[in-house]
Amino acid sequence: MMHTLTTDPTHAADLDTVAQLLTPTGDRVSDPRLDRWADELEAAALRALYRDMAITRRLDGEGVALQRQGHLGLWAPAQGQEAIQVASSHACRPDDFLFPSYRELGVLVTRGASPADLVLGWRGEVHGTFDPYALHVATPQIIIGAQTLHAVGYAMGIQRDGGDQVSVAYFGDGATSQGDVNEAMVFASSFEAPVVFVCSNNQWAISEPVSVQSRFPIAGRAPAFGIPSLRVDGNDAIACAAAMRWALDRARSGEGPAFIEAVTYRMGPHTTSDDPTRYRDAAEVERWRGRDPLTRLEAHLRRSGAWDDAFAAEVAAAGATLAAGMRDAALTAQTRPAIEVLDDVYAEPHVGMTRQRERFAAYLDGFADGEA
Amino acid sequence: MMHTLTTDPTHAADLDTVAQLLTPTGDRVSDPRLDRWADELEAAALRALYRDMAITRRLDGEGVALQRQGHLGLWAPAQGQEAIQVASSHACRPDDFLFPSYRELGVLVTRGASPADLVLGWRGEVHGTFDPYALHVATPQIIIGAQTLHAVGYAMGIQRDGGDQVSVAYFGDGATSQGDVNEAMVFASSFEAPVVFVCSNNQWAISEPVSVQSRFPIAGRAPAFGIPSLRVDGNDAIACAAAMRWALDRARSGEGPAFIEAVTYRMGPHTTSDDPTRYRDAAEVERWRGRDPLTRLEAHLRRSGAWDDAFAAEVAAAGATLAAGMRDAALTAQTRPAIEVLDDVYAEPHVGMTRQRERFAAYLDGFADGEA
Amino acid sequence: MAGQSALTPLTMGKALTAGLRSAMARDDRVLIMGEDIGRLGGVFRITDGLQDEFGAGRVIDTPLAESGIVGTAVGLAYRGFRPVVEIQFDGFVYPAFDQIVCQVAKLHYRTRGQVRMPITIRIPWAGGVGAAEHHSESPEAYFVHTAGLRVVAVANPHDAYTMLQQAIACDDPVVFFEPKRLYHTKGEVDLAADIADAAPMGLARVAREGTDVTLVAYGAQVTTALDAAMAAEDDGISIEVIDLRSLSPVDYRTLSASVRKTGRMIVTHEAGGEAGVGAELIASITEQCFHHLEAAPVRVTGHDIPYPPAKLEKHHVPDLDRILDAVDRVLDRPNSLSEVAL
Amino acid sequence: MAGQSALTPLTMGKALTAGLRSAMARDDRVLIMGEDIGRLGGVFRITDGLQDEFGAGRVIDTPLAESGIVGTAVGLAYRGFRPVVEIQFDGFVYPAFDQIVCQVAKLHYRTRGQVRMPITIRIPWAGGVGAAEHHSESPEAYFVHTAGLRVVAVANPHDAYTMLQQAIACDDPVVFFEPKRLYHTKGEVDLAADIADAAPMGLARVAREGTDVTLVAYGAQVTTALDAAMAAEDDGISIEVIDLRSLSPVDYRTLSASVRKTGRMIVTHEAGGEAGVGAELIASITEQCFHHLEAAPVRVTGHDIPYPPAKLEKHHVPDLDRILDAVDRVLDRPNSLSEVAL
Ligand SMILES: Cc1ncc(C[n+]2csc(CCOP(=O)(O)OP(=O)(O)O)c2C)c(N)n1
Ligand SMILES: Cc1ncc(C[n+]2csc(CCOP(=O)(O)OP(=O)(O)O)c2C)c(N)n1
Ligand SMILES: [Mg+2]
Ligand SMILES: [Mg+2]
Repeated sequence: MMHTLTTDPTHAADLDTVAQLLTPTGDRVSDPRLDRWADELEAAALRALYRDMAITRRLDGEGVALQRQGHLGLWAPAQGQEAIQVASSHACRPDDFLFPSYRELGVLVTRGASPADLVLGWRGEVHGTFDPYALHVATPQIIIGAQTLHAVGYAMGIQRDGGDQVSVAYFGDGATSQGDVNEAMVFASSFEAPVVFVCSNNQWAISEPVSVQSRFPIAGRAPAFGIPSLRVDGNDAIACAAAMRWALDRARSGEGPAFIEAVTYRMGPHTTSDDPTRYRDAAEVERWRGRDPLTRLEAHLRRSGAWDDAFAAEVAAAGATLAAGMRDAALTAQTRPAIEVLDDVYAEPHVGMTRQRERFAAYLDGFADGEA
Repeated sequence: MMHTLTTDPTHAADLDTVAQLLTPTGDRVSDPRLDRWADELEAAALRALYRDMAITRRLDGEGVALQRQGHLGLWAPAQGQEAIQVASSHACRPDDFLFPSYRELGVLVTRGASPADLVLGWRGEVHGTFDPYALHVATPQIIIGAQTLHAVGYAMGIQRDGGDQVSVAYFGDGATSQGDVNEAMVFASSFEAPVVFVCSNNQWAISEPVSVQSRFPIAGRAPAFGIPSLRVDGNDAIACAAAMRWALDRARSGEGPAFIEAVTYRMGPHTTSDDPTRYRDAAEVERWRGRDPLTRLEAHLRRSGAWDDAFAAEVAAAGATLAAGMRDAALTAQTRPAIEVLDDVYAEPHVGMTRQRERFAAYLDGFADGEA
Repeated sequence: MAGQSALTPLTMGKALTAGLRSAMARDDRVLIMGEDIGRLGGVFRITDGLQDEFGAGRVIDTPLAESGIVGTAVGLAYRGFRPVVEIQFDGFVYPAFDQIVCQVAKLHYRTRGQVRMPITIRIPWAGGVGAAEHHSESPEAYFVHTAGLRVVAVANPHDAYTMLQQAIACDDPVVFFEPKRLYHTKGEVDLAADIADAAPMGLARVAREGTDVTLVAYGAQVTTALDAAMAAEDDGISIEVIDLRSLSPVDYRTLSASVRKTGRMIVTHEAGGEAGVGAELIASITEQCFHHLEAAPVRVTGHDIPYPPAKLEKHHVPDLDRILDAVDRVLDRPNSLSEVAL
Repeated sequence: MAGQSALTPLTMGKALTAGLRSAMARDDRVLIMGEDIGRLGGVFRITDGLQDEFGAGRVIDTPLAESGIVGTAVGLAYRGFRPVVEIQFDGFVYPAFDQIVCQVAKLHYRTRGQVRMPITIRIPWAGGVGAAEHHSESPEAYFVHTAGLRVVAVANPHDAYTMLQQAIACDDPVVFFEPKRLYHTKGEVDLAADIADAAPMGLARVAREGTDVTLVAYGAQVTTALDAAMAAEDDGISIEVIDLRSLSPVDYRTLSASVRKTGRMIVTHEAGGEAGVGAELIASITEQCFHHLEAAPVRVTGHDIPYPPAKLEKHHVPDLDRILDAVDRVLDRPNSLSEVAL
């Protein structure tokens, strides 16, 4: 039997092939496969989605500003990707365990990370901020794709515990080229692990367009490993929520892994160190601005009567408070004393660390003010 | 758009889903997609195929015997896999460059490796025997999957040279789980490199059935990366030849990579160190014996009048001569002098190697007979 | 667990199996994963019978992908399991290098102790068994150089049994090297030993006392070192042999006590010398014992070459003669380098 | 290429760009591959403009997969190309470790010289720039310990320009470390220099002559070492600073000549000390110069910890004060360890 291309060989960025429940102008449309997962979403749920998306947008702007003002070393903007980040994590249960990359601000916001948690890492005070077991979120991963295997392993652990949680792996379009991400799909499929893969295809891996990684839709990768997938409009919060509910339900009920490709766009630079004018057109960015996930959901909420000024004001106030918290956390951060650079390398006593600590302490003692 | 499984979710070992041109009893059947690539195969070509397959079988037996008798350290039997190995390499041009694994004896035989080339590595005299540039065959690879990236890189080189050669990557079913093999498909697709992937799915990776690596047909993997694939009866030499001609033609004419899954069976142990009775049924082996690639092609040759006793005798004689050559090469092998352990680490003069050589030579000098 | 000792003669392979069994019986969060470890019991049969005993949920045949194995073990550890990973051969650990170095080793530091990685990575290790390329590697220095990992190497069945259990019980990741060359070597194992009472895996062991030269070895080289010490004794030279056991952290207290006594030090290992474990031991001991040293410490290691073909490996793995030549060097007796400029 | 020298002040970054350009112009088998190196010119802009100049066929933006990049480079080398691979940051080289250690390093040995691997692996390297996790790693010891590779580290723009070309012209694989911390530092570069006349990349360089202590450094630590030497001069201490340049093989002739003169040796690097390059240098020099040593050689290195968060890195990367403290130690003057048991 001849196998030919199994997904339409259209470029992965072609928006026409994505599942959508909200048009760019906020009209609610139908998708036979997704409707069932969206119909139960009440106005309250949609408002909650909007709220966290708007807060994410606000805090993202604060992060960029803090970096530009020299209070953070770096920031990786999430702007444009709020729908998939927030909607997917909203769909999870609190005891589902999420494995984000560095860009999933909306996931951290949804999970209730504190303002300090959002800045102290980017400021360079610590590598990881929050306690993963408190938020049920792993420390955001910088090594591209590595966390997808962690999510699969965690899901294998859920199986062994007889739990009904799901683990979620977040990653980008660029990550799909990494061996690890493919191995993660192999393991997930082989063990039918309760894991959901959420690929935010934001069209770019730093300066490389998604076409360098894949000349065909990324969602087509997963079925090859035996994992059903869904290509969804990543700027459509309702579609993202529905897709995630479909995926979680499958995984939670023992049907194994699922894969979501959220077609979205990175509106900002890769990080604050990046200069996207070197490699992409302003026109492309403008085109995507017309598909903004917040505007779209707001239009829908207005149209369906779920929007009022009090709500808008409350969201803005909540965002402002948290943003102020970020600023405060960044500006009042206390860098840990020098000796703590040696803390936490090992969980148990370690003769090598003891020796180093003794020596370094003696060295530090030599400085009158205790600072090397 | 919902993507569901794109290949029939039957177990990869299910023979019914493979393309076939010869039935297990040697009847020539039709396959609309493959016929075109098989029709040009003359009797002479089929006899040549059979010849190398039979020689491969004979030499494989010799290798096992030599190992059992203590003349080789190890041997990885190819028995059962002669059709795909020989037919695929026969379809290549001499200047196509092949990247085999450790098990592709039939490829080496086709490419004219000398009897010594076939045994001195397994005897532990050298790592690599033949000159890759003489045979246009890379040194067989032991690190599972690593060679697939080499094949893709070589193909990228062909493109840059404006050449019309093709490179070929050989690997097993187990290898498909490795990150490298998946990255190789990503790169091949991204650069539309003239490379053919030949996966010999022999149902086992040592003791692990293919279902551990993949719960669905392996041929379904490639299309997800944008690479057309074909699932072929790997014990059917004509179908293997036709599939390879299809793939090579595509690649050579600039249409990019292609992927062949040859469904076959490893009749022997993984290597002479392995004991397959610990993990598989004798009945399974017997079932596959009924699909033997040599018997099948012989039946076809007989039926089509392309077989005669003189041919049979000539093939047997050629096999015997080469087998004797292997035996002779193994038994008369001269282990290189101790100092040569230091040869060829670097291509250019290296002060560290010079120092080591001087010291080791002085050390060896201390032994009256020159041997440490 | 405590009780009277019950010495049983076991091969190192069987001692490892017993160690795994006892760790799994003691703690149901321990699970084993790797290639061919289930039905087959591993290519070296170290996990033989364990899948029957503990089920396929705890003795897991994985897909053929080392990064996948270690990466999923990280996820299992996140979930509170204690995965024991088998890397089929030393030369196949490199595809997992990124997961080991960037994740396993760093997660505890990254999370300021909130996430523990009690992962044991078992590696059938090193040469001398006539194997094919990539089947005789000595990659230990890579892991010793990696902060966040502990690295141990066993040299006899009893240590194999106890140290494997200690490694599994340890809340830090441990890379556990098993010398293939000794898998079939027998020794007395105290199967009743309580691992809490056994010598901690961090301690070096004086395998033979001596006064003239300290000879440090680990893994299968301990046997070679003991042979060399016995041979030297005939020449009136008293060699103290130290089985390092823990390659990281190193028990420098035991090492420096010995070197302070003997004034002379040799390190032997199969891995190439350049930036290897021997370099570390010599640099540290030179610092700690400079004024006690009567000769420059010397390394007797594999050459700085890729592991050679099987028929040449005897010229690579340091043997008794090469060690004795080094003994002559540190004692300033005629030796192969007497006439060679260093 | 020869001609009169034309000293031009360039940053190290621009010198590397010039070196790449000149290697590509000289040999059309040279090509560059990596992530974001085309249109963007690399995250450090080292390949800026090269894709415009040499085309996308020779300056290749690859998919995001380091094993894939190095593995395809191996195939290109098989075909007779000279790939120059850019690893985006030091911490991202590990996914390619298997291809580097088992393929790039071993293919020449495996094929008995029939296949050459003239691959240059450029690594923007080490810390001190306030970067995020995985962006400040010093993995050089892993490669130094790997036979079959050559390893160099540059410390100034002129060396960056010439040594990069030498590395590319070399028929062996070269891991080429570029200290990020110096990318923007300017120095005189002789753009007319014939690389055949330039100091071979295998030689160490006496960066500053001195008589009391030999201080060995490489990469950005050379600058710190020179600062320390200048500070020590005020104290009447004369330090000879050696820029190692080639980490493997090491130019022990230059090193031991210096230590024979000074009798004292310090090595500094950012990487942790355990089984690091400093351990190698000290073990070898102790062997070669034992009777000339007046004090134990000392390492001043990063701690044996994962690279710390940016705000703490100044307590990790050895600075002038830590070097001077070590100078006091080798001179037996009061120092931080005077009261600490070694
Ligand atoms: C193993 C590894 N290689 C390279 C990098 C450098 N890097 C950081 S982000 C990035 C692009 C990632 O693109 P994508 O996966 O699409 O995620 P996005 O940044 O678009 O969210 C690269 C190359 C890295 N962090 N890890
Ligand atoms: C990276 C790596 N891991 C593990 C091994 C050990 N090993 C050798 S062959 C093999 C099974 C390979 O199975 P498959 O790819 O199906 O090829 P086959 O042997 O069946 O031809 C394994 C696990 C290896 N050689 N390389
Ligand atoms: Mg992206
Ligand atoms: Mg197989």
